Amino acid sequence: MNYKTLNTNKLPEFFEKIKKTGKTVLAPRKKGNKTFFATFDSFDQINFDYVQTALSPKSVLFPRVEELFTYKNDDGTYSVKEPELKNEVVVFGMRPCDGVALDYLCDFFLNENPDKLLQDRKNNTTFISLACKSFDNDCFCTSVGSSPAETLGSDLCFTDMGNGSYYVEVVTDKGQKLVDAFPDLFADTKEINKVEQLAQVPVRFELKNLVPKIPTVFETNIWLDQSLACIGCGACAYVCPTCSCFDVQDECNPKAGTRLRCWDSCAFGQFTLHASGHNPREVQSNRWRNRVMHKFNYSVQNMNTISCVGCGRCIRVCPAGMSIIEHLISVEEA
Amino acid sequence: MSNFEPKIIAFVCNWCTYAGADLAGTSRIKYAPNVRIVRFPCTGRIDFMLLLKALQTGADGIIVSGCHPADCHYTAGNYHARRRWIIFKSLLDFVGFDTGRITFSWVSAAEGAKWAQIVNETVDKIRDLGPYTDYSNLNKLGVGTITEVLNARTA
Amino acid sequence: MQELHNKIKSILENGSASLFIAYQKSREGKITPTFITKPEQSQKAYFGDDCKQNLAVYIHKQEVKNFGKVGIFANIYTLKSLLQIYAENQIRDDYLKVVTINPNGAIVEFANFMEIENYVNENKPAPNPEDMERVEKLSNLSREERWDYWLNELSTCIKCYACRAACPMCYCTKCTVDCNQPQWISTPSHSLGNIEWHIMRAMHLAGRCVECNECARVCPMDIPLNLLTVKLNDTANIEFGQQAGLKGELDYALSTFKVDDKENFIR
Amino acid sequence: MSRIGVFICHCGENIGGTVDCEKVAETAAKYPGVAYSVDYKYMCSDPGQNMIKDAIKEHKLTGVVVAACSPRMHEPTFRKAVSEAGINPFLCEMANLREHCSWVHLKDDSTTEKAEELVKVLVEKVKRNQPLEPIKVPVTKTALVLGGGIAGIQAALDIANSGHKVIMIEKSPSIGGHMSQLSETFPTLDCSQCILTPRMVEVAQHPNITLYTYAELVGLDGFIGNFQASIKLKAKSIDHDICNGCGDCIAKCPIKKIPDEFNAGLGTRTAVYVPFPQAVPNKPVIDRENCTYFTRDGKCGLCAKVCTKGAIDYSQKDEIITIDVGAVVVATGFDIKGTDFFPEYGYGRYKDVITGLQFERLASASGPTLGEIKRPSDGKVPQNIVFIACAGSRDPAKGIEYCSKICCMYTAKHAMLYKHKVHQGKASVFYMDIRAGGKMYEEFVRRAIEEDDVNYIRGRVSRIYEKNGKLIVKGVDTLLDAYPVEIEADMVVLATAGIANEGSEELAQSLHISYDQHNFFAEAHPKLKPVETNTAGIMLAGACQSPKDIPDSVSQASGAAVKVAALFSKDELTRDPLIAYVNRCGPPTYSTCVGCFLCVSVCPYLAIEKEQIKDRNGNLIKEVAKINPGLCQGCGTCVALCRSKSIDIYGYSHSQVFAEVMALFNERSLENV
Repeated sequence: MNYKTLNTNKLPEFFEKIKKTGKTVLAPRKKGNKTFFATFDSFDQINFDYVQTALSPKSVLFPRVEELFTYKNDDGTYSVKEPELKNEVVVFGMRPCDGVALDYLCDFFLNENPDKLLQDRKNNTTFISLACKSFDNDCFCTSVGSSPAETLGSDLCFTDMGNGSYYVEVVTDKGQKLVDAFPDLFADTKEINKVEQLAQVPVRFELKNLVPKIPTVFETNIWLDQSLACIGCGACAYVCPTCSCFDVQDECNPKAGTRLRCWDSCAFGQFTLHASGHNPREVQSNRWRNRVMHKFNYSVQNMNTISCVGCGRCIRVCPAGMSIIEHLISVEEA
Repeated sequence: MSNFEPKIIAFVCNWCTYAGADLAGTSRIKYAPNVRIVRFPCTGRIDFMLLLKALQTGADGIIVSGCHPADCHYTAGNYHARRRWIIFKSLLDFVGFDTGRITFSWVSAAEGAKWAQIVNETVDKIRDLGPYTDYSNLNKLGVGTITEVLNARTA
Repeated sequence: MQELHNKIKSILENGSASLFIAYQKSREGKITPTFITKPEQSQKAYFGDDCKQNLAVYIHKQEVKNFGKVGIFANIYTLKSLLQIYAENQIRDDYLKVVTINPNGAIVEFANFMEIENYVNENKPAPNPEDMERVEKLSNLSREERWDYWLNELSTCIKCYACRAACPMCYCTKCTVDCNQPQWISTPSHSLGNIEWHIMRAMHLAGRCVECNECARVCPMDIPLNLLTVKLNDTANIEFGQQAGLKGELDYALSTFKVDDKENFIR
Repeated sequence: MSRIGVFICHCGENIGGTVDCEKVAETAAKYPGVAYSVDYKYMCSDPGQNMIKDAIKEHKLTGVVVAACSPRMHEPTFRKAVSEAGINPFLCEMANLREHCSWVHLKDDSTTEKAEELVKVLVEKVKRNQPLEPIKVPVTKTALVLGGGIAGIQAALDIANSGHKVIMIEKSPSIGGHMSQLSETFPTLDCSQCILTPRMVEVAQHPNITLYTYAELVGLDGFIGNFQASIKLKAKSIDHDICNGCGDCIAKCPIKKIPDEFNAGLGTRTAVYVPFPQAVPNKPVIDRENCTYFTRDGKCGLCAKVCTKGAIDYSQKDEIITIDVGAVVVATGFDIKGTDFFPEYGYGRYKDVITGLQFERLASASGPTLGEIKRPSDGKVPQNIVFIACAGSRDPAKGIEYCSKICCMYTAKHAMLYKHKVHQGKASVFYMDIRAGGKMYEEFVRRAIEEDDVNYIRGRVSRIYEKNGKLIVKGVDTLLDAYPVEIEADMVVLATAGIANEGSEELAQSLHISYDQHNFFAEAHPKLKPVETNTAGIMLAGACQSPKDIPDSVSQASGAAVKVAALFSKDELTRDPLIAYVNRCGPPTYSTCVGCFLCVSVCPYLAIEKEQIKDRNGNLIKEVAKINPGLCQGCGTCVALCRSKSIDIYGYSHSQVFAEVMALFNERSLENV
């Protein structure tokens, strides 16, 4: 890994120069009390005061709605067109946990049968993480094997060293390319211990105890107890950086149509509802169990990793105040 | 814009306005050809979602027309419809739709001339207003984009 | 609080409910719903002005119904919701035990919905002045500005349907948005799909919304969705003199009419 | 996959002169799902229809769009044609190219373009049409006639004479109604009872008529052809099967001071009574509200002691019976405003200010004065009598803005009867206008004025007050420039307004029929359906719809009877199947209806019922809406109201109307996808 520094007051110039190369830069911007990744016209629109963005950068690779293809019918002759994704993007300011999530997401979509759209987007996007200096009650990255110092899944990782400069870890070739494009902005440096600059997120549960425990409580009432409060909205899944379920929708009229891929959520009553009317996950507690099992058991079985990165978004948005941390602790203690 | 010909969809009830439009025909009253009639049993049957769908497919103007109060073939469908339109119009106004493009009218089976007049006036009005693309353009926005739209033109 | 705990305890003990839904407060001060099934857990219950969630939504939940008779601690908006959904035939009188704390801090246990109706009408909450002001402010903008405002607000909607899930009045077996023959609402969360959804949601709540503002509170994207329903409630009240959540008998502006309803917009 | 046939009619030059029909047919051929498209000079001609039939067979069409004139013109023609070719008639739709296009636009590309789009819309609709069968409903061939006045009697006799069973119910102890109270009838002055009583007897003796007097309707369920009427038979306290009508009980009854309804309060009756000598049935009932046996705990019992037949039965109870009927004739009649309604005329305090109906009793040979005109206060024959027309009627300030219709005529009759009986007496009539439209009516009024010397004064009476034993009637004569008129009268007769019966609102609600702002029952159409109500199978006759004289009541009753007879002429009713329905599906959902029942109150026909879905053990799974196909008329208001789209309607289904709208204009939206 290479290490660089960037003067903090050079950041605007960095973005301007990237934009000049024709790339789109997405950075955290405030809308109301929430922070979103968005394009910006001037540097002062960027918000640096956030623990976590409302939505993860998942939507850059896996948008909440995307076109798979369109077709036209010209008096009986059908023609199909697939989207071409050429737009190059730089995402700045994601948290290290989101990088871990992107790594998982790419593993999910690109192993075995790679998803072309996601592959194209990944190739065209450079992710710059900004290591956390603060955290809140809902952050639990350190409980799920990650930390604010994590660089996995980021192309570049920036750490504000508190001395007017960013410590830049160049994690991937893509990151290297971006740094190399602006040699006058970045200075070489050696590996620095950044940990004391970062948020100290407490560990809330022992993952190594939890993971083997989870399948043993499958048939217990614990899921009902935990999920009675769940009102069945899809917020947790939609803000989750690793949730990858989707639904395919066709929008068409007699003359033309488009096939769309949209996010889906395991909390919805229609999730896995069969055409017959039967649903193997008939009630909310079944769906909740599936959610937790997926994150901490099925993905371990199928992909050899848990699929929760401790970003805490699901806890922050839950209308009923459900906390995955508390629920996992209760499983651990069960 | 000078060549702009408005596309008008008319949601009409079978018993009064549809018959009124028939009467305009048998009376050979000429009116603008921009209107397309879709027949319903009663104004009470007209789902507000259909008005949105019409705007989505590219209608520049909409006419909703049924029996005069007390004339409803089903006694009260038009009264229920009237309440629905009051609420719906209030919502569309609040969200910023151009509700001036929606004409609500009562046209009886005897009012062929009124039907022709409603159509002509609506077409003239929409011709002045120009194409309505606020809503139909939404088809395009958002799909395949990678960012959240943040116009920041907020109130 | 002790009085509340005793009340819940006695309700669970005397069998008038096998589940009691109330609020609890965590050590960090977070308010969440709690589902009490054992008398000895009654001291978990908490009540304060910070208890905002509308617990009436749980009445529709199958797993709650499975408990049979249910007790619920209701704030004033929950009471209004319960009354409204009772009028809409969604609750059986004898399956629900409702408890509230009146403005003097005394526990009130309702014997039936008639009593809830009387209580709600005596303690009717005033419209939220802040919301009314925002509605007013938006109404005074130009049409184009309003359109831009809502387009911008709704642009972040991810269609998680938290607004629907949190609303006690959204209890349909199958939501229109889930109808696909025909596909009334574009389900993707693109601009069209979002605006269609929110227009439909507001229309379906016009004259039924009790203004608990749950939709706005739960929105993970902080979209002020309640303004849409507040506006339509206002319209229903001004035009038809109807307000939701005040009667145990159905009173719904759109299922009735007056011969002399407004007609100045009709040609 | 749909195989739609499109048939473009030129209608000679009517369509072809303005629309390029050939081009429309060519364009339509390219629409998805169109298997065959052709244009022809006259589609409705035999060769045109054969063309459609042949194409259905040859191209195996699954649906047909005929683009021609208005469907109101030829839809039945083409639906019949397609059904003759073997496909369901409801798989044929018409695009209106004539009334809605060629006749109203100029010959132009835009007109042809419109024609193409109209066809396209209907193609998209017909692709989603479903084969439908007309609804058949069995008919119970028994009619229920509510009310035994002249209208009810006429309707019952007409229906019974056409061979159908009739149940007649009458709330009072005898049939006859107001007509039995009248003295003589205008304009012929024949005796009311003389012409009425034979009809009353005929009703009682008719083998097809079952008469229930002293009975009231308590509820009506069901729908046309299949109503269930719940009828309360009030306890008569006398077993009419045993009673021979001797009248001994009446003679012995000690309670004799009850104001007599039949005599409009001018006479008295006993607690056990027959309303009038010619009553049908002519057997007494005991008025429990006034009989001391009932009001004072079994005291008296004289009637039981004197009854040699042992017919008195104090233990009788009200009984509710349920009868299946196929049609209902509502003939419940009307009421009149009392004199106590008029502050300016003394609020009913002056005994000699009476109503027209009371005057009828005074003038009637069977009345309390045996036909002599004697005033109620002292029994003297009034020498100066004043009649006031429009007492209450045509007075928007008092809320009775309508004309009671019969008063002009009966006031003329009253004045005339008075003059015939009191030759030297003076009769004056205050009137607003004289409305004497009707055969021989105007002549009748002129006779009163000219031959019988009745003093008609055009003007209103402002006040009546008593002075020295006289009733001072103060009014104006507007024909004499509003000259004040003051008459010292001995008696004043108010032609009080005819009004709806007390309780008519409740009755209308239990019948599910409409009523107007004055609580008179509403006809389905003021001109073309004057005897039907908007609830199929329920007809109106007589003054319950609006005040009417005898000939009008009788005509309407016969009209209602014909409607009933026509309904009963078939064993089954067939109706258009374009009605709404609530969806049903398999478990665990059973129906997407969530049972909020908001739809119930929007239905003008009360066609929406609650249905309980139960498991095999009878446990309730859910309660959902159900639309009664016999009642639904297909307006679709519930369809548009239902939030979850759980209600749909045949012929205008969600998928049909949605596809129609989406088929229009989508060129622009194409650019966007």
